[in-house]
Amino acid sequence: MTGEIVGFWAVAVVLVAASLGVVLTPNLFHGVLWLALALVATVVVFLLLDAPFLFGVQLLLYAGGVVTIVVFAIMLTERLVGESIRQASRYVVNGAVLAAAVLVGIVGFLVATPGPGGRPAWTVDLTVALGEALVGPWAVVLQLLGALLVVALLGALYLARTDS
Amino acid sequence: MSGLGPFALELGLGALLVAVFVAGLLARGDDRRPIAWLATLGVLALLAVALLLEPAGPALGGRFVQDGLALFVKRLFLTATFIGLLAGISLPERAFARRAAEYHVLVLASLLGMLVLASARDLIVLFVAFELMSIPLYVLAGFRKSEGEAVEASLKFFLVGSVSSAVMAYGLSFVYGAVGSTDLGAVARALDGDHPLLQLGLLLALVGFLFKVAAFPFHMWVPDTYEAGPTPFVAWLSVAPKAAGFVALFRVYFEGTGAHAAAWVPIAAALATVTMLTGNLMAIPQQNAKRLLAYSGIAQIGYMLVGVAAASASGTAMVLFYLVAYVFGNMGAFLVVEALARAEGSEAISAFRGLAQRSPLLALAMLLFLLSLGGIPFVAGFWAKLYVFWAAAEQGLYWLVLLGAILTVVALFYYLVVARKMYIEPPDRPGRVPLSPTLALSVLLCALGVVLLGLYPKPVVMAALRVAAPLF
Amino acid sequence: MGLHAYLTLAAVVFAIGLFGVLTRRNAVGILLGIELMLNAVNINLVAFGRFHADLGGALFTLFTIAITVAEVAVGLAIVIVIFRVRRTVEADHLDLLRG
Amino acid sequence: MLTGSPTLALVVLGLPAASFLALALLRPLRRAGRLAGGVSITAIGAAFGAACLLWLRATSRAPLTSPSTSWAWIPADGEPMATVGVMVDELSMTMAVLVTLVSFLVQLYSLAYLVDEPAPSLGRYYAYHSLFAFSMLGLVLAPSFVQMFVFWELVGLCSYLLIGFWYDRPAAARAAAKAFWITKLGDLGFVAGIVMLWASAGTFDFWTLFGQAAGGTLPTEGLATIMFLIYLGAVGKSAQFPLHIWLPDAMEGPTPVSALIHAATMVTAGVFMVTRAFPLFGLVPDVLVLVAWVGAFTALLAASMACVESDIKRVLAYSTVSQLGYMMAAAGAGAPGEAFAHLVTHGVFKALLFLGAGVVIHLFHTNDVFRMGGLTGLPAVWVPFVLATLALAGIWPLPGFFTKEAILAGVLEGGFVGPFVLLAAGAFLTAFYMFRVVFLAFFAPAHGGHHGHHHVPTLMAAVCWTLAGLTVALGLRTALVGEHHPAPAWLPWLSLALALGGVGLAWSMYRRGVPDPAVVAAALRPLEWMARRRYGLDGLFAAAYRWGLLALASLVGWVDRYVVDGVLNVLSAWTLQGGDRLRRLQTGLAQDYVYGVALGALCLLVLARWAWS
Amino acid sequence: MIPFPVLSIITWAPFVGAVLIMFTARHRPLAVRLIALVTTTISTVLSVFIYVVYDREAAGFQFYERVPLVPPLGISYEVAVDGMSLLMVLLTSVIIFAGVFASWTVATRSQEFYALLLALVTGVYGVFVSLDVFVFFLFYELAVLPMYLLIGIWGSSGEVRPRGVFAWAFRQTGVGTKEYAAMKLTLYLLFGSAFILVGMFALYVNAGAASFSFLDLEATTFDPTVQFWVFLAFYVGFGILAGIWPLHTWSPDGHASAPTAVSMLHAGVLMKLGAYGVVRLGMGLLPEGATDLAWLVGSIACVNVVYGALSAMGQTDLKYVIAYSSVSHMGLVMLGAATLTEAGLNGAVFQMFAHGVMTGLFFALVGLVYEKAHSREIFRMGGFGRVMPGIATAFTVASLSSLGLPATSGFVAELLTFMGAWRSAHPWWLWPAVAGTFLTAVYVLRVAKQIFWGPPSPHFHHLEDARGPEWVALVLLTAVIVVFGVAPGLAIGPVDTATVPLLARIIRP
Repeated sequence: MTGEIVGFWAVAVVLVAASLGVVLTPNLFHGVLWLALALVATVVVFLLLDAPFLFGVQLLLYAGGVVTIVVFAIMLTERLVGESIRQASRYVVNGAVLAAAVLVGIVGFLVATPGPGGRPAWTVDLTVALGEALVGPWAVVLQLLGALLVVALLGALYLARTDS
Repeated sequence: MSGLGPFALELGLGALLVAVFVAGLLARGDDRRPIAWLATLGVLALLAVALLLEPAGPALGGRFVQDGLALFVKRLFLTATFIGLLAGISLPERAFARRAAEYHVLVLASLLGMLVLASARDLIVLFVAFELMSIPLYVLAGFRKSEGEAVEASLKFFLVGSVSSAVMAYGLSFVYGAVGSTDLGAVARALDGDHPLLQLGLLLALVGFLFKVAAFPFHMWVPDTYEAGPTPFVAWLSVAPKAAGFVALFRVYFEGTGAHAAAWVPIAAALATVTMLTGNLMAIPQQNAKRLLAYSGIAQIGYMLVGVAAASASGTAMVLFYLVAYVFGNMGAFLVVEALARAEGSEAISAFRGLAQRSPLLALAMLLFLLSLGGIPFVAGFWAKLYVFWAAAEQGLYWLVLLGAILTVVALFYYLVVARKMYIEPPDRPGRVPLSPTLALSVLLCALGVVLLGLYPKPVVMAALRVAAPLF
Repeated sequence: MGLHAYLTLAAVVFAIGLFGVLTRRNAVGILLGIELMLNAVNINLVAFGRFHADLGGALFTLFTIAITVAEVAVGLAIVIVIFRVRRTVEADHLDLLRG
Repeated sequence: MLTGSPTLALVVLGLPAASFLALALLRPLRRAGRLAGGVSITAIGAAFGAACLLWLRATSRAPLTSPSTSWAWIPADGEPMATVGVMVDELSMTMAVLVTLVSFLVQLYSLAYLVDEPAPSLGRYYAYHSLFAFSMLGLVLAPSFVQMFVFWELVGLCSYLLIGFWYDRPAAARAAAKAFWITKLGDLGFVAGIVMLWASAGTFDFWTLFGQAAGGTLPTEGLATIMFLIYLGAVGKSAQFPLHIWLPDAMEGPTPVSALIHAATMVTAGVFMVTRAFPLFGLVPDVLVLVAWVGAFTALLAASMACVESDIKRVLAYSTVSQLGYMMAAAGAGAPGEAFAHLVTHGVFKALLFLGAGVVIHLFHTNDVFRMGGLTGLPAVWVPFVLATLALAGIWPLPGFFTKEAILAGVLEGGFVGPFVLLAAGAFLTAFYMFRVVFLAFFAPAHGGHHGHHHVPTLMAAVCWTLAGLTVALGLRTALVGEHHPAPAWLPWLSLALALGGVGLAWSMYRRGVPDPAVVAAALRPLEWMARRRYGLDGLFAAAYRWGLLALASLVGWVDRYVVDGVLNVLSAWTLQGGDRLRRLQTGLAQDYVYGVALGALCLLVLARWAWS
Repeated sequence: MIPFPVLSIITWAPFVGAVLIMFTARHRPLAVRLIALVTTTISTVLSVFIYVVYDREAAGFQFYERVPLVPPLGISYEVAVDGMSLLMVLLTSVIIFAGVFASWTVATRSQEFYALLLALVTGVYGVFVSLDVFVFFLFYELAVLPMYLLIGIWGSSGEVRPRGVFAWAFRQTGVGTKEYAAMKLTLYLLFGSAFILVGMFALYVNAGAASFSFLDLEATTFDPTVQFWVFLAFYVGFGILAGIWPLHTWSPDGHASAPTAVSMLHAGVLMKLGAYGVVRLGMGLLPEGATDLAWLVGSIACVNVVYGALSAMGQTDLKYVIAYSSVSHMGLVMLGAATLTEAGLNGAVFQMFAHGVMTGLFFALVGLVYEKAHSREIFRMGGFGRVMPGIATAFTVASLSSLGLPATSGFVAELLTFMGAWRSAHPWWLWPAVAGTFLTAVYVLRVAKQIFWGPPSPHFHHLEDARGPEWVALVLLTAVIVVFGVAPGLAIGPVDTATVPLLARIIRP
């Protein structure tokens, strides 16, 4: 138990710090790196929550895929504009106040809820169960997701390519 | 294959999607309009099928239902899509001719999302369908990608949409967490206890729906997107996804909740109030016809929210009827704007000057649409407004009805401004407004819908009442 | 650690993401904020799934991750095209449409 | 046959009505002019005959149990709310005869007097006359207050139309409207009064009301107010102070009209009404006191104004006002019979005076007495006029003497010493101003060169002579067989002395120049100044109209346009501006839109917290 | 009783005419007029017919027709007339019949003009004959909306200078133009209909009978609170149309800007819809509400009478004078109704008729004068009596009716109203009412004097009197004013059969 607590706090600190880095750093490129860190931290959270399969998915898709795409995008736009993209923030105080208010609002609901007693034991292997579910009852939904990804790709391609 | 019965429409649409996609891969040359015809006629065929279909039992372990409600709105989606696609066939720009496949794949994919959304009884299905519906729309809004306005609109739409779906997903996560199941039936049952997390989740999830239907203050993407998007697409965008948003809202918030639905009355009433108010007020100073219609559309959503605020079977039914009326009235109005824009090269309201003397029938059609949107007797919109007010009055929300009815007057102000341009002011130039046959046909369909529903709303009202009744 | 700890952590990340969306000028920066918000969703889902010992959470997370990727792809495509047309990705500069 | 009386009365009423309808609806007939006149004259002549017949038949019989016959007019669930019909009693029959007679003569006279009028216009004139005859007869035969009011207003209308007969003269147009407005002012009281009376007594019907009054069942609460309001109607119509100001201006109409309407008949309607309703007025002595005082005051006031007037018709108009004052004073003093008698005789000789004046005006084409004169050689012109003047001045044995003396006696008998003194002074002035006119207009030296044709149309002369004969006949009849009002023995002598004194003074001043009128005027400077300006009353009314009513109207109009409607426009403008302001929310910046989403979400949370707690 | 649906024919004949005109008579102006004439003649003849045939002994609603429209919601097309609506139908017929003639000379887009006019008339008839409250509402809207285009296209603009502290608002809204007037009128009336709608729903929901039928609702006794609020809603909603102060400002602008026939119909009939609604629905369905709020209705009516008359006096634009006179006279109508007495209510209904015809005549005349002299400025005109004696005569008759001269219908109405006022719970209402008649006398005769009397100006020598078809309108309306003034029993007989039962419900112990 104590290991988990220590792990949680460590990951929590890293995650929050990395998240803050994402939104505060003036350099966009650094921001992406901070995001990668945050995603990795999240992955660790998944581990703490006994979800190793998601650990993998997240690591590959997010930390790998997403970050790569973003970096590409940044480089593409930088190449076009011919200078490194730096970004500033607007209305930081307003944003902070509003974000904090939303946080308070959410936490307000949270504290009103009694938490569950503890973690129930897993009776199945999550990875296997997920696999079975995805090819079983959730196959249709998975198809749908496939359609979504294809269409998103098609749309992204249509937009990103230059028509002669 | 009896197990696939409930999915007939989705499967058909999937096949059509694949066909269009493949046709796009095979097509060569600059004019690929046959693909557009393929998609349009395919949708028409699906509509015919949909009209013949009977409600079927649940599938996927209850995660997917093809009940009366689903069928009702699917017919509506298909009708709207057919009209929208029909009107879009004759879009003059090269992009639409050459990229017909992309355009139609995106539209059909979004339509697929709507169809599934209408049947979703599971949080995950709901979310996936919701995103499937939304993501193509971002691209479509910027389909004229060489135009600064279009891509700007696309970006705004995307950013606001993504944030909203993030909030929605966040909310759905709480819903799931509070219930321990993604099944909406379980969600409804869980309402029996006092559960702040569930409340939180439902509230945050509401943001996504409200974004989709464009209620204040989640509406802000609407005017910009409408103004810059291709008009036939905007016409469709202004109705179909909104209808989908409403039906999903009913599924989540009303279906099976019984007396708990009443909890949403104050919130829906407040939203209805601000949405009607701001939509109508902001429409007044508009000079661009599409922007005007965008704000008026927001106001229309406000009226539908009045029906939602009734939180009753009749309220739900009346919103459904409202949606039907809205599809014809709003699409029709947009399509007339499109016709004028093609002829005059302007989407400003001033382009309507003297239309009654140039093209009396087109002007009459526009007048009918405006009157329908304004809620004037003998066109569809009147019954729509009346019925939602009725439903609200049944629940004792007289103040809301009064407010709504008074704001109708404000709405009529800007509708009449357009009517004035058409009927009272002299034309700037002589001659009929040229109209391509497909566009004319789609306008005609809308006009017919508005008039027939206005004269004889009974079948649709009865159907709406019938399909809404099991929700409560 | 109890469920609430994870939920609170997710809420903080969500709020930070929202803050980023509200304050970053660069469109890509905004996108990163959205990513953070979605990340919070995932933490939530996994945590709930674990504490309910239910498969749904993980399943939901899976779909969310995939959808996020699709969104990011489309979003970045839009950023690229807008950069091409308007020579900027500063969201502050994009106000042709207003009023 | 008693049952015949209503029928005959209806014939009297119906003939002019038929004539009016014919003239109003048959355009060619109306535009034929003299033919239209013929139709009208025939009808009124026949009506006169019928009225005489009615009078002869009815007076030879015993009093009726209920002289009125009526039919429902405004139906209601139970009893009709208002009825129409005829009431045939001595009062109404006498009036009917007088009205038809004078109407007949005046219409005949007009045929000659308006000889220069274009035919269509003449047709219109006779249409109005027929309408007037019908209305006046309807008024006198009315069995109920409502019917009386109906015809009361209709005669007012005829008066309006006939004053404004030459409508393209601005003065006529002004005078017509003024007459209508001022009399309407009194009629407001009348209508309010009868409505209130109806509300308390449940009927408009005279006979029923009289029955209630006699039986003591009439609710007396508020009756004084009611009768006062009804009396206001008479104040307007019979030109009592302070609403008398319209009558002199009414002289803008053709002279025969003045003779008929503004001297003999219509203006006496007020007196007639008070007489008719005397059983009710009798119940409210307070109001009667007021009636008497106002009447007496009016009599003297008008007489004083007549003394300084130089327009012959206006002198006669003031004299009418003055005489109406006498009648009202008598009625107020509790002697309605005397008032009515004076009404009848006055009707005859005042008509004659006007018609005689019409002859003079016809000769001189002017109304100014100072530009007339030199008519000594035309007895056909001056004899009837002087006869009538003597009658008006109250010289024995002409009818004016008797009826005026009866009035004075009645007033004195009622214990109204104050009014008596006023009336007595008025009697002196009456003789004075009338003979002032006679001496100036007829016997003054002729003004050089301004002699029109000295030919008096036969018809006009004939009518004048007829009336003169009638005047004398009436006087002689009263002198020989009439019942004399019991009065102190000194009263006839006083009356006669006053009259002769007035005549003498006029003779001395205007024939002999002793004292010189200018010197007298200078001596009585303030009084003369006031009288010439009509004691400022016209000015007061004009000011009230212009600076009171019209200014208020402009103010209200302004308020409506710029405040009441202004508020609406401000609301509209605010709505428009609100749209414009709200529109600025739509900054065009994507992140502001996200702010919208975030704020919206936050508000949802707060709202839910609030709504669900 | 009558083998054919006479009320439906009356109601829909003009609509059929409108459709025929739109689809057959394009660019054939004479055909347009003939179709309009024929269809309105059908309605008029049948209105006279039912007026004669109506069984006064039996009273109540007659010529009943019913077709269910939406049975589950209790909506049906249900029409019938009682004594009150009978008179109103007759009024509508008279006015539209005259209106068709009065607008014979409309030259621009005459086909659309007549079509809209006829559609509007159907709405008016429909309101008067409907027994179903919902259908009543539908017809009401139908009667209001064509106004926008009718005024906007064929109307005339006046001149209003922005002044006072609110001048900026006047500039912003464009006060004075016909577009402004059209918009104001339409929106204001629809604003009123919002209240009616709410009231209607409240009745429906509270009756619990799932029926909009007047007869069913009448049989329901509503809770006093409901009665109070619904009556208030009806009063405000219908009252706007009836021109109650201070919600009347649409009426002067609207009437002044509208073309002749539209002003006639609007001031003559449409404003009556408002009063009719208050009496029929407000008092008929909500007796206690009516009793509770009678003080308000009557007191505001008094303001209307005096304020309207003074405003009329303060105008320099001929059309505005007449328009404000309507405000004043509608005050008398409402006052009569508010007295809740037999005399007053009969007076109110009769006043609706009398004022309708009278103001119809007024607007017909004003239209003619405007058309000929091209001026609405009273003080720039003068001496027209010489060149247009017919118009002058008719104007005089209208004026006299307006000031309540006996032998015109205006008098009977006013007298009854006075009688009712003094017998009501608030006798003081008599005084403003009486004062109003005097003020009316002042302003109408002042106008008549200024325009028709006085020396003829050389400017206007070329003007002509009314011609051909215009005479029909003038003669008909004048005749109706006089005939009903001389024989008021013609109208009050049937009306009384309707008002007495109505009052019996209100004054139930």
